[in-house]
Formats: sequence, structure tokens, C-alpha cells
Amino acid sequence: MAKEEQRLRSSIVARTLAAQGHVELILESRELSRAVPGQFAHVLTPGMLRRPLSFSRIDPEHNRVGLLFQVVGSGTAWLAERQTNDVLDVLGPLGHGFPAPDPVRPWVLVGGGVGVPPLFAATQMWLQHTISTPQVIIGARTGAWVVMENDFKRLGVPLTVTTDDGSQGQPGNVLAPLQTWLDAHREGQVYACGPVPMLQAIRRLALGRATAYLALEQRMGCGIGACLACVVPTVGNSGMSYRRVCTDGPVFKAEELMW
Amino acid sequence: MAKEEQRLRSSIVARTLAAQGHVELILESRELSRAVPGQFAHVLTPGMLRRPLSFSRIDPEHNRVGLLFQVVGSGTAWLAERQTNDVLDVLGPLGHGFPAPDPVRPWVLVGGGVGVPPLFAATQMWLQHTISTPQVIIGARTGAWVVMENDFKRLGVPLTVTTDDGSQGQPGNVLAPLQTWLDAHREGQVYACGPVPMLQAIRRLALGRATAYLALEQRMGCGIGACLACVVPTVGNSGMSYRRVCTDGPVFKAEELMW
Amino acid sequence: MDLHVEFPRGLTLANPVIAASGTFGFGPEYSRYVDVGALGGISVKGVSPKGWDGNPPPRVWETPMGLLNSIGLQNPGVDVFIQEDLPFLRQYPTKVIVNIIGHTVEEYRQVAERLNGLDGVHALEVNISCPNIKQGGMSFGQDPDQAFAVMQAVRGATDLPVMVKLSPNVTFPGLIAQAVEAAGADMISAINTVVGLAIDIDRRRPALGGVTGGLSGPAIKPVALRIVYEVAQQVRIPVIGMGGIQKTEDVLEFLMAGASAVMVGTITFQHPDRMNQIINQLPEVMRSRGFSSLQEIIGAALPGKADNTAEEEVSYES
Amino acid sequence: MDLHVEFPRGLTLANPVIAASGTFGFGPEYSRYVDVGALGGISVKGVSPKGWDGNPPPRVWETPMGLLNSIGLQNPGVDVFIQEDLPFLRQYPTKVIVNIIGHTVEEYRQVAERLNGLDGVHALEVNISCPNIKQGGMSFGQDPDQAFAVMQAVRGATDLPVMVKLSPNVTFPGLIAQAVEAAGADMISAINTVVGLAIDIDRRRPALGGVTGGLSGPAIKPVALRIVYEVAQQVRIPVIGMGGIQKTEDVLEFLMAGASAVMVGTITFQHPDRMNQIINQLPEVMRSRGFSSLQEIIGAALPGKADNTAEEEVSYES
Ligand SMILES: Cc1cc2nc3c(=O)[nH]c(=O)nc-3n(C[C@H](O)[C@H](O)[C@H](O)COP(=O)(O)OP(=O)(O)OC[C@H]3O[C@@H](n4cnc5c(N)ncnc54)[C@H](O)[C@@H]3O)c2cc1C
Ligand SMILES: Cc1cc2nc3c(=O)[nH]c(=O)nc-3n(C[C@H](O)[C@H](O)[C@H](O)COP(=O)(O)OP(=O)(O)OC[C@H]3O[C@@H](n4cnc5c(N)ncnc54)[C@H](O)[C@@H]3O)c2cc1C
Ligand SMILES: Cc1cc2nc3c(=O)[nH]c(=O)nc-3n(C[C@H](O)[C@H](O)[C@H](O)COP(=O)(O)O)c2cc1C
Ligand SMILES: Cc1cc2nc3c(=O)[nH]c(=O)nc-3n(C[C@H](O)[C@H](O)[C@H](O)COP(=O)(O)O)c2cc1C
Ligand code: FES
Ligand code: FES
Repeated sequence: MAKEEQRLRSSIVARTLAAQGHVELILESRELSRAVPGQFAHVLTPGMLRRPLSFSRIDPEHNRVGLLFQVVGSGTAWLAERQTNDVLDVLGPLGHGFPAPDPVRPWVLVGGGVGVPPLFAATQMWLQHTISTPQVIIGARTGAWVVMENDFKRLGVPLTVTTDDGSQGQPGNVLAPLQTWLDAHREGQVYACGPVPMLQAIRRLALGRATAYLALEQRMGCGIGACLACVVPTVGNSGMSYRRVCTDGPVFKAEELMW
Repeated sequence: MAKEEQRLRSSIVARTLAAQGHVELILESRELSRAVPGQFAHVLTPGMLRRPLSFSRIDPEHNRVGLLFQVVGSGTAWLAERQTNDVLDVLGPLGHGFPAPDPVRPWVLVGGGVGVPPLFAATQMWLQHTISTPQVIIGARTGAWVVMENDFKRLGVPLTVTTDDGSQGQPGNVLAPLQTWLDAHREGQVYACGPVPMLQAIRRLALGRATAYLALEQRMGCGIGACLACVVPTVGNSGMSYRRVCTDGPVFKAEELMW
Repeated sequence: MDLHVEFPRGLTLANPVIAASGTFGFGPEYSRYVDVGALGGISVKGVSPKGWDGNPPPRVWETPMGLLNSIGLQNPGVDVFIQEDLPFLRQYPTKVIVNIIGHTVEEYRQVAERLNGLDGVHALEVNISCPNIKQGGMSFGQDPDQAFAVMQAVRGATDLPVMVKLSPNVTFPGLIAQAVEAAGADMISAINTVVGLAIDIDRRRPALGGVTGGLSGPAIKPVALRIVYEVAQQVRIPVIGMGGIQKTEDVLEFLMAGASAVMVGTITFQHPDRMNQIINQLPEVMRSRGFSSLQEIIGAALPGKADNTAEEEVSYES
Repeated sequence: MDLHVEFPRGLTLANPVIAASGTFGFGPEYSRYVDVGALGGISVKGVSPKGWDGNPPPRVWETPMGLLNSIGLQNPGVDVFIQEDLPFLRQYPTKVIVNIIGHTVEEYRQVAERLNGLDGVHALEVNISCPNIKQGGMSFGQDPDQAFAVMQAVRGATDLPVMVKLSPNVTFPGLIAQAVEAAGADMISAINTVVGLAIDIDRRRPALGGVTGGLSGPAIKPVALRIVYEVAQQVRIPVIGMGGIQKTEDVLEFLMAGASAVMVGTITFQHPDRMNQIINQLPEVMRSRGFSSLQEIIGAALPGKADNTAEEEVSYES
């Protein structure tokens, strides 16, 4: 048996439709369930490359994790067809996740689209360990694509939903409610994940006003730091330096990034 | 709907293990069941190219045909996993099959390995239309790989089985019984299908003594005569000329070939 | 949606999808499965003045998402083509492009001359890039001077629109393209197959009868796109792209990379009706991405195109 | 079964499977999933004298059975490699091959010199074939004279066994191979990636930040085998083959085509333990085909090998 081969196989114990065109799979795996929110799994699908997916929930007590994804191409389409008891070949947990929030400082979680899942995992894991209840702001293109709303509700956290087309919650994107929150809170901690333009805007809003942790996406090869495919421009010793999303991230502090 | 699209889809109505590592699928298709023995189907599998397979039985009355194949690679392995009610994408019937035997002349059918199926189709189709009962000689590497023996028995034709390793029937290959038959019959008609070295030997045995029809195999591209991939050297106007197994054959007269 | 495309010397295709040479025979073979009249064009199997035998079998071998072939340009010669195959093709509105081959410059000239002015022949495609013959063939396509000489001879022999088909098996395809442009080519078609080899490990020798072969199919699509993208910037004449097209989105890739039309080859063996499907789907695939004409797509990904990033639908400017 | 392979200047691998440069980092990254000590060798990511930034993202793009990359040889420089990565690699019996790169002949010489005589460095692989950098890189591998100059400079700076890695993006790879052989190369490794391009049709522009990229993976296996097969006949020094290896049978193809060992790259991203599996399966796959040593396999498909058709098991002589 090759090294850690046992860790590469995880069975699907549940499968749900999380929203229109979005599926969540619950995997059983001792190893994966030791993940930190913001870390990811690198999942084998029929293509040449594995697919990186964040953990949508992490349950070390029952050795379970969730992967929640939107069907956007061949790999996610294949994954969406998997059934309970099917076995996935997964590398993980990979990368550096979010740091635990400072329990005495206020925090806010801002997710766009399929950036929401790792923020749910973070809320779930750290809610009990912080003094202030976090604000959650989640955005989507349209109401049918809002994911994990009920999960957040079950946790009882204050939740703002925005949709670009106004079909649910506040019309517009997540920036307005975030702005309001930033105006109202000092020394805030921002946890964010979503499309690059959203993260860039959040970075600009937060710089100098709050500590912001951004979980990034990038096209990946190996997922474990060997190929240097997944880089983002960051602030280096002397100017820009490219760092790896898969191992130096996916979570970066806003001021580390050079976009 | 594209041209003849309806003809490209045939459902599997039965699936049987024909021998160790050999599967037979029965397809329902009006078009395919109009085939002549020796013609073939070009079957879509996940590879770049379709797979050519002869018809093992042809039943125009019930709109059914059989495909009997040995699992030798990726395409046949995939086909072997298909189940009843699955739909195959098939081009066919393709090529020129065997000519019907002259009813007053004796005939013999000689098949090696997976060359046997088209000979069963031929026996079944023409048995009632000939005066002399044909002799059937089928060979295989080993007893576990002998296919369609019971089918021939059910037709009540005289049957000789040979195996290379002597594990069933006569030890050795099909040539000795064929030689015996040729010695005993004048103006015989030989129908043969099997590996190239076997067909070459049959050709040498038959030339000048009997009319021999050989059903050939060759690696194919299109299967319909367009790409010139599937050629064999034949006797041309001035020396050798390459002709296509898929459309000029798969059945050739022994004297046409130049091996 | 209007899908027609115009090329020099009055060559107009009803749509930009052409059957690639060598994969569609001379037309009739596939007519049971393909709506031949709906194709934009057909490039027939390469024809030479006298006819060639081709290479010993096996002539095809499957590779990962690719196909190696070593047909060796077997063909009955231009006269047989004219007598036996051309009449069939004349019945369709589809444009007939005759792929021509020769062992010498003079043979290219001969076959071009023989085809000049014939009813039903709409263009020539000069194949100087076939990797499957020993003499001539690809070597003409690997040297700018020889490529120039072939094109010049063909130009002198015909008034038909002429495209030259590039070999990918060269260090700088653009140099060959510029040479044939200078010699009077009206279009470039690219690419022909990539030289490859497979070993039959059971027989312990090269799998193909001709030893090496030409690689086609989806495997080579990135190589084809690279050459189309580069050559489209290096010549002023239009480029017809091909290599590994499987689906309608692939056609968009080639058009954005600078091709004005495409040829479709190997996938036809798998799905004879795929070309028809692509033509049928093209308007909807274009519309769904906000395009209303082919002109907006052709070259859209080339450097210097103003609008080469589709705007983010949502703005995050704060 | 004994799987060791011997190369010039005393380089001996315990088995013929080497991790390909750029796909295995500097060793530690994969050590959680791979038994690093069981590999025959590791060719580390290309290193330059000073360190390079690399190309803008996106740097990888999936293609049919292939991968396009445009890493641009990002690396921390040879000094950081020696200080931070080499100590990790020293703990294994696996042979360490350092892939070296430079913008100029002098830079190649510098990095070769810096690595000479270092404990734990067993060979150099001179990368004159990377398609992802503008200056230097591939152009050295596309011109016999420049290739000669680089190899000559490296030869003057090191006593280590040196292999030169060929670019497939040339008309005649054999000419480059012969040039570097003449300049003192001990081995050839082939092939580096094939230049390719993809278009992101949603963004309407080239998919990779570096525009073009290098194609690797199963898609290019036929191209790699062709070049190995040709070059093995054109030089006297051993050839190490790579390009698209996915499974043990692929290794046999490369060996029969004339390679003495192989490198495995892209498939590691999919299956980190695949190299280990191949090494474990090799003896059984060899035995089941009647081989009892690698020497019987290497070059078995080259022309002039006596026994290059496995005999038909049954004779039909009548
Ligand atoms: C660290 C990380 C965490 C992620 N977490 C999630 C998540 O929890 N839920 C979710 O729905 N999506 C997530 N994504 C995006 C997800 O990886 C892609 O949607 C997915 O790979 C698309 O695969 P596909 O085969 O369906 O699409 P295709 O477009 O067919 O994929 C082709 C190739 O592009 C890559 N690719 C395509 N889109 C992306 C992308 N946005 N980011 C990185 N690579 C991409 C694929 O991995 C594959 O290699 C995450 C990405 C990263 C990097
Ligand atoms: C006209 C004709 C009729 C045939 N009838 C039968 C039959 O009734 N039963 C049966 O078991 N086999 C038959 N064969 C052989 C059958 O086509 C091959 O065994 C099959 O294609 C192997 O496919 P694979 O994917 O399993 O093997 P792979 O080795 O993975 O196939 C790789 C490629 O090689 C081709 N190929 C491999 N072996 C052969 C072969 N012997 N002949 C032609 N192409 C080959 C495949 O079609 C494919 O393109 C016939 C072949 C021809 C030409
Ligand atoms: C079996 C076969 C035969 C071919 N014959 C020719 C030919 O005669 N002339 C020519 O110019 N190209 C020939 N080609 C090359 C194709 O026209 C085309 O350039 C190539 O296959 C790439 O396109 P594809 O990937 O869509 O097949 C042939 C290709 C194949 C697969
Ligand atoms: C992401 C990536 C990075 C690479 N970096 C290098 C490199 O630094 N130096 C080098 O010589 N080759 C490099 N290569 C080429 C590989 O070593 C190898 O030659 C090529 O990928 C073909 O093998 P494969 O198909 O098994 O991957 C790289 C390949 C990939 C995919
Ligand atoms: S994906 Fe390979 S280094 Fe990040
Ligand atoms: S397979 Fe194409 S001509 Fe026979």
C-alpha cells in the first residue's frame, strides 16, 4: 500500500441539492475532519487535474466533512452525479485555513457565491469561542443560488443576504452591508471568500480599518506546493513576489496581497 | 435530427457470458437485423475510435442481432459492463458479408477464436437453403474460450472443436480437420474467419482446390470507406493494390488477397 | 443567424465548418450518416497526378485523446477523382476544396493545372505537410524556400482560390506561412498532423506499418490553436484552423484565435453527424455568449483587440 | 528483479523511474503522499543563478488528456536551493538531478559551477527547452549552435554527469541532440513540453497569463515516443524518455523506443503515488511479457533489432 493511500479514499455518506445547480456531499474521513476552515480538498475527477474544493462543514466528532459546489464544468458535473456510498479519491486537508478569530474582537464573515461554504465552516467552528456573535453577509447572483442560508439560521447568527438581481434579500452585492458593519465596529476581523473582484473590493474597504482574511481561488496543478501553478502576486521583500494559493494560502491577509 | 440518427441507437435486450472473458450482447434494431453474415457493426465506446464487431446472430424476424466479443482492451472491457436496456451507438450494418453458399456444393465453416461468431450467423441463415449440411470446425486457444458450441449443436450441424492446448476437442488447430474435409469434398466452399496467420494458412490450403471466403480484421478508422486506414494487400490490375476491409471486405475471396 | 464566410477570389462558404481532408473521403462514403449539403465545405482526400499505393497496414493506432495515422496518401489519382467522385459532389451547394499532393514541384503544378476551371472544384488546398510519405510531402512544408516554390508553381497553374496547409512539425510555422503568402497563396490552413509514434509492446515494434504517423484529434488542439494564433498575426491572408475540434465551443476557440473558418477531422470517425450538429448549434452558442455575427468572434483573442475581456456582470467598485 | 540502470560518469539509479522536473518541486512537497526514497531519481524544479519570478497567473489550463502550463520557471535561485532543499533530499538513496536554467550561456555556466562537487547532487539536467520564458530558455534548444555553446560551458564547469533536455518544438530534434553530444553531454532527456495555447472563450482571450504554454501529459506521448525513437538512433549517449507516461505499459513503450530510463511528470498531479506503483509493478509486467531484465527491453523496437516480433504462440504452417 502506498503512503497514506488509506487517506485518499473517502466515502460519501450523504448528498443533498444545496441550491439550484449546487450540490453538497458529506464525506466520512477521519483525516479530512481534522481540517481547519479555509483549508481545502483536492478531489480526483475524470479530468487531467484534481478539483480544489473548500470544506463547507467540518465535524471531527463524527469524522465528517462537507464539500459544497456549483456545477460549472466537467469535474463538478461528474461530482454532482456521485451517490451515497461512492468513494472519492481526495487529497487533504490542504493549505492554510483561516486563523481562529480573536475572541474579544468583533468579526464578520462575507461570502459570495460558492465562497460561502468555508465561511459556514468557520462560523460553526468558532462561534462558541468568541465573545461577540459574528455578523454573516452572504451574496449570490440570484435567489435560487443562495447556499447555506438555513444552516446559518440554525446557528442563530445575524444574517444578511444580498442578491445581484434583487430576487432575494437586499438588492446589490455584499459591499454595502459590509461597509455599514465596518462603520459600526472598531478593530473588526473580516473573513471573506468569493470571486476575485469581490475580494479585491473587500480588501480596499478593509485596509487600515480592520484585519481582513481573504480565502482565494486560483487554477491549481498539484495542490501541495510542488508545481507553482497557483500563484497570486503578494508583497515581497523587494516588490512583488508570487506566492502559492495551495500552500501559502488559500487564506491571505489583505495587506499581503498585491492586486 | 441528423441523418439516420435513429439508426445509431440500439438497446441491449440481453447480455450473456459466452465463455470465460467473452460476452454476447443482443441488440434490438430493425436496421441492424437486415445484416448479411460477415457484415459488422461499428460501436461507439469511450476511446477515440469505434470498435468493429461482427454479428454473431441475425434475426430479422425479431429485429435482433448479436455481438459476441472477447475482452481484450479498453473498448471491449467497457462494452462488457453494459447492461440490459443500455443503449449503444452503432453504425451498421457495414461492409460486404459472405455470399450465400451455392446450394448444391458442399460447404465448410472454419472459425478461430472470436472469428466464430460470424460463421454461426452464416450457418444459421443459410442452413435451410443448402442441400448438403455444412461441416463446422471451430478452434480456440483453450477449452474455456470456445464460443457458440452449444448454438451450433442446437442447429444440429456436424461440429469439430479444436484447442491449441488440447483441453477440449481435438488438440491442435483447425487446419488438420479442414485438410481432411478438403480431401473428402470436391468443389467445396470454405467460409473462414479468425486470426490472420490462420486465414493465411487456410488460403494456402484452399487455393486451387475450393472456393474460400475469408472474413478479415484490420484496425479501422471510419469503418465506412472514407479514411483508407483498414487496408489489406490484394491483387490489383498491375501488381499489388491496397483495398479496404471495411467496405471492399471484410469478406474477400482467397485469390484476391496478396499475403 | 447568417453564418456565411467570404474568402479571396470569390470563395464563399455558407458556414465556417469544412470536413478535413483525409477524414471524409471523396464525399459519398459518409452520405448515409451526414447531411453533406449542409456542410460549409469538404476538403477531399489528397490527390496526386497518378495515384499512390499508400503505406503498409496497420495504418491507425489509438492514443490518449488522439489518433495516429499512416495512410501514406493512398489515392486513385486526379483523373479518377474527376471522373468518379466529382460528379457526386456537384449535386450539393457545399464548396469542394481539392487537397493536392505531389512528389515534386512539377507534380503539384500538374495536378493544380488539371483541376483548373473544372465545374464543381471551388478551391485547392496544397498539402505540403503530410508526415506519412518519404519523398516530398512534409519536407516541402519544413523549408520556406521549397514551400515558396510549390506555391509559386501552383499559382502559375490555376486561378482557383488556393490555401496552403501548414505542418506543425517545424520550429517556426510563421516563416512557412509568410513564404507561401509571398508566393501568392490566398489562405492558410493549419494544422496538419503532428509526427508521432506508438510502440506495440506485444509485438515489440512500432505499432504502425509506416513506423511514424501523424497525430490528430483533441490531443493536438492546443498545438493547433497556438499555430493559428501565431500565424494569424504573421500573415495578412485568412487562416482556416483545425486540429482536435470536438464541439461547438472548440470552433469558438479557433475563431477567437484568429481563424476565419475551421475544418473538422478525426471526431467524424466517432460521431459522423458531429459537423452537422456543430453547424446547427453554432447560432445558439454564439447568441448565448453575446455574439451576433462571426466577424465579432474572429480574432477576438488576438493581442490588441479592444474588447477582449468580457466585462464582469457585477461591478464591485466601492 | 534487479531494476538498476547505469549511466556515464558513475550515475546509477536503483530503478528507471525519475520524477520529472517542475512536477515534483524540490522533494519535500509530495513526501506525505509519495515514498520518495523508492524513486530512482528526482529531477528538481529548474534553478537559475539568482531566482526568477515566473509568469502571471493563470499558469495551468486543462486540455484533452493534457495540461498546458506557463509557470515561467519561478525559482528561488541556486543558493536557496542548496541551503533549504538539498539537505532534505540527502536523506534518501534517490539520485538527485538538478535541472538548470539561465538567460545566458554564462548563467548556465554559473549555476553548473555552483553545483559542482556538492554532496547530494548526482547529475545536472540542462533545460534548454522551456517554452515559457521570453529570453533564453527554449531558443537555446532550437538552434544547434546555441545548444552546443550552452553544453560546452556547462561541461567546462562540472564533472557531474550532465543530460541535456530536448525541445520538441523544432524541425529536427536529432540535430540538437548531436550538437550537445559533440559538446560533451553524457545523456539526453526528452521531451520537454510542446508549445500550445488555449482560449478562454468566456474571457475572450488566451487562457494562460503567459499566453502560450507548454503542453504535457498523455496527449503528447506519441510525440515524445517519436523523438525518443529518432534520437536514440542518432546519438550514442543514453536517452531518458518522458512525456505522457501514465502507467507501467507506457514505460515499456519508452524503453522499447530506445530510452534507458524514464521521467514521470503530469500524472503525479492526478495520482501522487503512481510513480511508486509503476516501480512496484514493473517486475511483474516485465515477467508476464517474457522479459527478465531491462536490457532486453531497452531499444527492442528500434530498427535492426533481431527479435522485434514476439513469435505467434501458435503456428499455422501447414
Ligand atoms: C482553494 C479553492 C477552494 C474552492 N472551493 C470551492 C467550493 O467550496 N465550492 C465551489 O463550488 N468551488 C470551489 N472552488 C472552485 C472550484 O475549484 C471550481 O469550480 C472547479 O474546480 C471547477 O471544476 P470543473 O471541472 O467543474 O470546471 P472546468 O472549468 O471544466 O475545470 C477546468 C479546470 O479549471 C479549474 N478551475 C475551474 N474553475 C476554477 C476556479 N474557480 N478555481 C480554481 N480552479 C478552477 C478546474 O479545477 C480544472 O482544473 C474552489 C477553488 C479553490 C482554488
Ligand atoms: C470486421 C471486424 C470484425 C470483428 N469482429 C469481432 C467479433 O465478432 N468479436 C470480437 O471479439 N472481436 C472482433 N473483432 C476484433 C475487435 O474489433 C477488437 O477486438 C476490438 O476492437 C478491441 O477493442 P479494445 O478497445 O477492447 O482493444 P484495444 O486494444 O484497447 O483497442 C485499441 C484500438 O485497436 C483496435 N483493435 C484492437 N484489436 C483489433 C482487432 N483485432 N481488429 C481490429 N481492430 C482492433 C480497436 O478497435 C481500437 O481502435 C473484429 C474486427 C474487425 C475488423
Ligand atoms: C486518417 C487521416 C487521413 C488524413 N489525410 C490527409 C490528407 O490526405 N491530406 C491532408 O492535407 N490532411 C490529411 N489529414 C489531416 C487532417 O486533414 C487534419 O489536418 C488533421 O487530422 C487535424 O484535424 P483533426 O484533429 O480534426 O483530425 C488526415 C488525417 C487523418 C486522421
Ligand atoms: C507544471 C510543470 C512545470 C515544469 N517545469 C519544468 C522545469 O522547470 N524544467 C524542465 O526541464 N521541465 C519542466 N517541465 C516539463 C516536465 O519535466 C516534462 O518534460 C513534461 O511535463 C513532459 O512529461 P509529462 O507529460 O510526464 O508531464 C514542467 C512540466 C510541468 C507540467
Ligand atoms: S497547485 Fe501546485 S503549487 Fe499550488
Ligand atoms: S476504416 Fe476507414 S476506410 Fe476502412
